[in-house]
Amino acid sequence: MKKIEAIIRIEKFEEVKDALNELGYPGMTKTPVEGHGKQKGLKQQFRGTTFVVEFPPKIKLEIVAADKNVDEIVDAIVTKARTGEVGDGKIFISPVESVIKVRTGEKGEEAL
Amino acid sequence: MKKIEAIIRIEKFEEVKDALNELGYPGMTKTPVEGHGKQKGLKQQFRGTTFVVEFPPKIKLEIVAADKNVDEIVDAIVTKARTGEVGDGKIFISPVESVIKVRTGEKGEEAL
Amino acid sequence: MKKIEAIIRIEKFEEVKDALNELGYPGMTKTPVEGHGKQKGLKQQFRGTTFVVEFPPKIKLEIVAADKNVDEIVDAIVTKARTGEVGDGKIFISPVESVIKVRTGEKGEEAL
Amino acid sequence: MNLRSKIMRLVLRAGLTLGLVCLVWLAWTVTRGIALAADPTGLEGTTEAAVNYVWILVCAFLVMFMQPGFAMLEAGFCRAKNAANLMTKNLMDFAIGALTFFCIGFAIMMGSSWHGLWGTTGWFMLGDYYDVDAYLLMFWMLVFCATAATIVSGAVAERLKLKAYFIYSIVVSALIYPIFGHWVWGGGWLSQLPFGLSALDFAGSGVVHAVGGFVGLAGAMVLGPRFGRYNRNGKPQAIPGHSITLAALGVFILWFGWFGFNAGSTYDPHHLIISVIAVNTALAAPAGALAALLLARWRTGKWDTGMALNGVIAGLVGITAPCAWVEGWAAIVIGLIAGALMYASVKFLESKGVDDPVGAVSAHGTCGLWGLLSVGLFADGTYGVYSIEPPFVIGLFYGGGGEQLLAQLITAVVCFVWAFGMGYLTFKLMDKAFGIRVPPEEELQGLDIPEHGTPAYPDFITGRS
Amino acid sequence: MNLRSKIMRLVLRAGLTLGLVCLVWLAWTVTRGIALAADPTGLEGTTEAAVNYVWILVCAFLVMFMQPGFAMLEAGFCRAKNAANLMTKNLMDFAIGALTFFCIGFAIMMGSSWHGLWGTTGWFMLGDYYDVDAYLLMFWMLVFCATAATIVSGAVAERLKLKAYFIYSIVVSALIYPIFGHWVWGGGWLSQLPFGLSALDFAGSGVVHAVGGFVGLAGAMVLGPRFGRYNRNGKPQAIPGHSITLAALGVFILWFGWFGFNAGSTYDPHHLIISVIAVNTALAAPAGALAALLLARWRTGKWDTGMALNGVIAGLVGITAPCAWVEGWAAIVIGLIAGALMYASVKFLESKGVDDPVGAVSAHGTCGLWGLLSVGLFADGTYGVYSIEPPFVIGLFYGGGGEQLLAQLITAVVCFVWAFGMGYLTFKLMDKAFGIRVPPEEELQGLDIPEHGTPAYPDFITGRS
Amino acid sequence: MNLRSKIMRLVLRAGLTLGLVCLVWLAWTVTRGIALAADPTGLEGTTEAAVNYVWILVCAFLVMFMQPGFAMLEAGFCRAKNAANLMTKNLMDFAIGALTFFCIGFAIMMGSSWHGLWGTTGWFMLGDYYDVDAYLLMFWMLVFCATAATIVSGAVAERLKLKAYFIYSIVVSALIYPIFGHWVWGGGWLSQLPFGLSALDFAGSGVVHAVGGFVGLAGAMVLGPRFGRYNRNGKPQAIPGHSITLAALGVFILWFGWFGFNAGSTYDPHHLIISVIAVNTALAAPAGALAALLLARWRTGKWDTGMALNGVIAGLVGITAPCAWVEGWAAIVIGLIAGALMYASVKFLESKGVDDPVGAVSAHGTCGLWGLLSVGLFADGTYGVYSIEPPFVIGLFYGGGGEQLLAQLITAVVCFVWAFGMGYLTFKLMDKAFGIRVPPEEELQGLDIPEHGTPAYPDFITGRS
Ligand SMILES: Nc1ncnc2c1ncn2[C@@H]1O[C@H](COP(=O)(O)OP(=O)(O)O)[C@@H](O)[C@H]1O
Ligand SMILES: Nc1ncnc2c1ncn2[C@@H]1O[C@H](COP(=O)(O)OP(=O)(O)O)[C@@H](O)[C@H]1O
Ligand SMILES: Nc1ncnc2c1ncn2[C@@H]1O[C@H](COP(=O)(O)OP(=O)(O)O)[C@@H](O)[C@H]1O
Repeated sequence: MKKIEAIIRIEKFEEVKDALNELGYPGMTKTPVEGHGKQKGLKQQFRGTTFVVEFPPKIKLEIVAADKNVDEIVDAIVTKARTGEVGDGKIFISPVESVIKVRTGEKGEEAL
Repeated sequence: MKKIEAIIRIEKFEEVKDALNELGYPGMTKTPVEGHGKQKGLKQQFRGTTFVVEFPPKIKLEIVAADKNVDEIVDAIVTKARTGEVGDGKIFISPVESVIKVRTGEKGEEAL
Repeated sequence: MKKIEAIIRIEKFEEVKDALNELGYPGMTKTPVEGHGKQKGLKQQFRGTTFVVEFPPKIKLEIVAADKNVDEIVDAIVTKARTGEVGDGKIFISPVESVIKVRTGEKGEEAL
Repeated sequence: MNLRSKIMRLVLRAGLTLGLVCLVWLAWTVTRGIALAADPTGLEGTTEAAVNYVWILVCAFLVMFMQPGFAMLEAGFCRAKNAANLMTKNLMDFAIGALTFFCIGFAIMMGSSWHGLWGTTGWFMLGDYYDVDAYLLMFWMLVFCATAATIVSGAVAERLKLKAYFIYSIVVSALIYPIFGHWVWGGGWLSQLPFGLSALDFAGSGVVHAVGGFVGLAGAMVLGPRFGRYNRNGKPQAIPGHSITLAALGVFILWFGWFGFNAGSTYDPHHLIISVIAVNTALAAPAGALAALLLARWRTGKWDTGMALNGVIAGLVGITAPCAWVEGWAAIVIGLIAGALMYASVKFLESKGVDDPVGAVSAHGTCGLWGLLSVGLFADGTYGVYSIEPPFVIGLFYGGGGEQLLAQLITAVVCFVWAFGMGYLTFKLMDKAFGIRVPPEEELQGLDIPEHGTPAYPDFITGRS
Repeated sequence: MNLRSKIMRLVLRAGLTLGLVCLVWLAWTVTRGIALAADPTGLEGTTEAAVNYVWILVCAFLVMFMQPGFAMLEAGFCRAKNAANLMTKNLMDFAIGALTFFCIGFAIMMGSSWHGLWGTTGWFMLGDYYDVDAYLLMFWMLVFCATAATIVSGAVAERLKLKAYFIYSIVVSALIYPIFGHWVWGGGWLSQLPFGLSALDFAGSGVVHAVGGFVGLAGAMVLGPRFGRYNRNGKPQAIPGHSITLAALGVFILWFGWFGFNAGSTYDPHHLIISVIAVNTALAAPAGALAALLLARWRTGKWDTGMALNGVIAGLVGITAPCAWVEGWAAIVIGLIAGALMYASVKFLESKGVDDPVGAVSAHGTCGLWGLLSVGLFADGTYGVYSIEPPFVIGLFYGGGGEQLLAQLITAVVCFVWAFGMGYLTFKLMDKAFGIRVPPEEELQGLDIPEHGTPAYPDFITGRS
Repeated sequence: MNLRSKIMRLVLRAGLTLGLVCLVWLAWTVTRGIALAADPTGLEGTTEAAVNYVWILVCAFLVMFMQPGFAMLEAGFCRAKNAANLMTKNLMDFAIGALTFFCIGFAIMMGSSWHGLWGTTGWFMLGDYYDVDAYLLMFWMLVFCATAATIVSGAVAERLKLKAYFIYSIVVSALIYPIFGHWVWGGGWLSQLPFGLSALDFAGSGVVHAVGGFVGLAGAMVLGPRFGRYNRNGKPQAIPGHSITLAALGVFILWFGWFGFNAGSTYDPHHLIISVIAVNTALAAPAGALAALLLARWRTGKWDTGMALNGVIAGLVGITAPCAWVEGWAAIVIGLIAGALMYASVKFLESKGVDDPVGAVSAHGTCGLWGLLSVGLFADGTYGVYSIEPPFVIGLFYGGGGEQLLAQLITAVVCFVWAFGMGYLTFKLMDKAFGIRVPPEEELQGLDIPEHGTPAYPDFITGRS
């Protein structure tokens, strides 16, 4: 199993979610985060003076999926989350050794 | 070392925490998240009309522990976090290659 | 590639960030978390009575970096985040198998 | 594009120049020795007059204080990502409205009537209008105008362009409200209806609230529902507001201000009936809240806080027109019915695809009409038309026959047609001209950052996208 | 279970039918030609009367505005997960209380006395009670009643079932408050005590605040402490409130309203002592805040904002009974002592296992009794019993001897016994009947979602479980 | 360290002992039979007097209610991590200020003048000062003093030690405000200037607002900018406030209170010009908001909500001095200019490295001086010096020549020098003595937890470090 960790734009979340829904996915965890990569900050203003939001808010999605489903999930996210501007985000894939379903105590892929 | 990532019900956090306290654990990080797996949303209402919270709030616990302690920690969480209803959550276990304790600079298991 | 997950004091974030900026880093994601390790809670008070914040707020930084850069990043964080008191935090390093840049679809290290 | 912006700039410059010329002329005209005036200092300040002034001013201050009531209620019932936008709208509608009403609106509303249609004197309150009595009346009408204006911001919340809202603010304060106000309160044609004692609206269920509510309805209809308000199958989905505490605070502030709104409308504290009015105001609101709360509980199984809050407003709007003419028990009945009507109206509008984020149309519009009608039903024959002398106002239930009810019905119909019609025209014209709805991305992101450059709560992690 | 719910349904139907019958009868009775009334329009509106009305009404509006003060203070001092519940309680206690008091409570409190125990005339304010003076008095007493009622919501916050709170609201507005009010202000037996000038409570330290406070104590005791308020070893743990800014706003609003509460209680602005009352109100609150802040600083080493806020309330409650009878310096002393007493009382209750989430019992109950007593100590002999004519009220320190103090002591004891006893009875009976505490899971999750269906702050990520 | 703390403890004990002795003496002196007094109960309560009292008291309540206005505005414009600290400061400056002013400040401000420099009678309001008229005047001046005091908290927010703020509160209420107030309103030397009708400041643009604003400037300068306010290159960086809704609420509350502030300043409702004052207050604020909003839009391309809110305050401060002497159109012009001046002043101070987190110096200081000057320009010759009898106040534009303007100019200069000078002295001396700025770690962490032991919003996840 793999964990797919996608950091995307807040505005793109609805679209990504809908695409994943159509695809079907085992489950998803969503965390509000702040970050930046190439995108070096957002300008906002307050009482007439600007300030830089160095870490613009993003949404982090975590999906743990069976190895065989990883590619289609990643594709769906990439397609929907892209605007072509800096700040579109990244997807990280890392190994998961084991999954346990709390409700049933099941382990492994069927626990997803 | 392993990272145990448990996503549980907010209401179950106190119980889980107490159980882990009795067990003894190296440390814990807690993040408010939102998510769903089989549980497909919660109904709430506002001014007489319902709406669906597609991603009900959960708590994510992260515990990095020595390999030998993983099982008992997982067991404790599963026992305490279970209600038997959908939405009980998942536990993911993944490899951690190295740990550094900032205060002392120690590395490896003794840094936990 | 590795994911560097550093849990640090809120007050130390600015310094750590500046140090990393000088070093240059591919990108960073920041999450407000709560946790404790050796540090067993903070005393606060309300209307004349104390209470214990068992999970004091911390900041979690996640940086996915090429293997060769991991050490210097970790060093920079450790140096800047340290106060020598309990609660300084931990750094966890774990494997990342693949990275995808949403904007371009690039994969692997050049996607960072 | 380029041409259009050039024209815009030209218009802007012309406007500015004209404005400056006007200002210079104004300054020139008014500054010859001392000010032209009737009685700007009130040389005749008897104690009787002083009491009147104290009462009317304090009540007017209370009405003015309804502004933050609306601001908090609307903000609380909308999402955090639009809170700064709502604050700006609720501030600037008063700002623009007050200036407009002072310069133009008052003359149209209360100036000497031209065939019962609109007033024609008192521009800028110059000359003889620089007088303590005239200023007092202007102030009173100004705060009422601002109330009518600000109601709309709730119905069009979270998707209307700021520019459109500014223009709307001018139109409502210069035309829509003053003209209808003239008809009912300024000696216009509705106040000369040959039925009963003609159109009666003691404190403005119709003139203020229904006008605001139905202009709001027009705005909400032209705009269409917010993204996500109806799901794929067209089923309505609530979009919860971001702060029940702010909303509740807003409702309490409104209620507080409403005592000034209603009791001040005798425009004379020597009419001791102000105590009855205060009691009626204190009873209709609870009745409205109770009706709404119980209805919601019956239909949804939950004690719906938002509905109870809306119910307070419903009860208050309902009692506004009849407050001086009915007994306490009638105030309770009127409030109960208002609360139920509001609930039904919210559900009806929702089912018709009209998205009114805060329930303004139902609470102010629907219940405003109900308030007008209730005068014709419950008026108990103990008080006259802002007068303690006969003829007294009597409704159907107290043996007054249906005449007054007829007058009220006509007023209600006219009120709806005028407010909705003018509102629709205003918003539709603007929509044709430049599009009044913000672009979809902006709506999704919230209006605060794109329009105002700043989030309302930068220190907090907000989870809703 | 099934039987019980059948009975419930039967009772409900019977109640509804009865209510409708009553309503029809009411409508029938009151609607014959014009309304039966003494003087509903105040034909005699002299300027003297007008000033009185203006003053009393404005002050009553201010008192009514204390409702959001309580709502914000209590919400701010409790957790975000119960904020919608608190808003509902603070709204509906006024709603239910106002309707109850208008229909029943006023008759019991101010109707013709039956042996000094309770009043018996004025139900529904019908007939001769449809009179501007009667309505004015009713309004004044109504807002005071609502204040007493709403105090309790703080003490029972975060764990009381809504149903129980609704029933409590009826009981307090129909019986507990009106009867004690009758004893002191309605010509009842306490106002005929043969010591000094008998029981004196100028603006209601006892009648309003101590009554509310000790009913709250009873509620808190029947309920028991919130989950987590005491740790495994029984050591008290603070549960911090979710918004210090809302709490502070609430306190300031309360203070603002309190000027109406105290100064309006002359019930006549021709008693120019209203200026002294205002000053005393402005001085006791700071003194209370200062005492509480410094005590907390001394004991905890921190400048405890919450305690300072409670101190303001303590000072205000303390000065409420004596405000018209003491000098400024005495107001400061009374406020300082009130602040200290509140602090001590909070600590005492906490040590006894009583969980009062917002400090209502200490601020309103304890300091309410202190306010009663302070009249017997500091009254300076310059003002009478709501009268500028002798006999004047003199306390111990101004050479008046201990008689007045004795009368005050008796009043304080009776007040405590009545309020606590009746409160205990009410909550205990309800607890036996259906259990007044929400189930543990609901308490843990917060009452907002299970009871009201909606979180108070859906846009924000809340971290506390 | 050890020695210093020993001395501290000694001083503390000495102080406490002295205080107790004083208290005993006070109690002894004042409690001989009934109170020493001129007329504490107002035996002469004519209806004329009653109206005056009602008006002045209600207006004073409104002014007092400006306190939560400032509290909410400042909290909203600062970060969440300092919100509890701001609440404490805004509460305790009133608390400390009210006690100080009652005991000492009033005597200095309004007591019999010593060579036009300060007053010398009325300490503790004892003896002949225990009089309804004296208490009324004291109350009026007290709420104004509290306003001046609380303005400063905004300018020094997020970095001043609490102890320093407490000491400052005493100094401003005992000396800085009362002495300048004496000069202008208490019969002091500025009120005897031989130009025009001498120094004129109707409701306190200078006496209250400019004094508060420039003491604030001194505080901000001594403190230096907050960490992060200027980046490495010295470029100013905004630090956004944590709640635009609270800030807007604060502004609306302030505006509401301001009606009492301005219209109450006739100190007599028989001067019916109170209606004109109310209108001017209702017009200058919108004009200020509009000017600021449009300027910000022009310079930044955004509809800057914060600037519009500051613009309201600017307009209100600007109209405060001239409000009784100008027509409505002039109020608009004065407001527009005030809004623009505020904007320019904010930018100027920012460019000079002065960090005023909420814009208090610009809104209250700069616009306060503008208000003073505007009297000399726009006064229209229809009203006298708190009198409806001649001589009337006439400014330059109405043919009154430059004399009044000269008097105003002198007043403005003196006001600036006095307030800034005394403020600088106060803060600098304290800084030398114990350092008035919190340590850097505390500033980074926010003052709430280290000083008060509690975060303002413990239930919410706050993201900003
Ligand atoms: N190396 C990284 N490690 C952790 N998070 C990253 C990394 N690079 C990017 N991110 C996250 O992805 C988000 C989007 O990255 P960004 O560089 O702004 O997009 P892009 O590279 O497409 O322009 C950032 O806000 C940050 O949270
Ligand atoms: N495949 C997954 N990847 C990431 N998070 C998941 C996944 N499955 C479940 N979760 C997380 O676990 C939580 C509980 O899962 P859920 O399916 O509702 O419980 P259950 O499967 O026991 O009914 C979800 O809210 C979500 O945050
Ligand atoms: N084993 C662990 N697993 C997950 N998070 C941990 C672990 N140990 C520590 N942490 C995180 O690191 C933070 C700092 O750890 P702490 O033990 O307080 O510091 P130190 O060990 O330097 O005294 C904690 O708040 C917690 O969030």
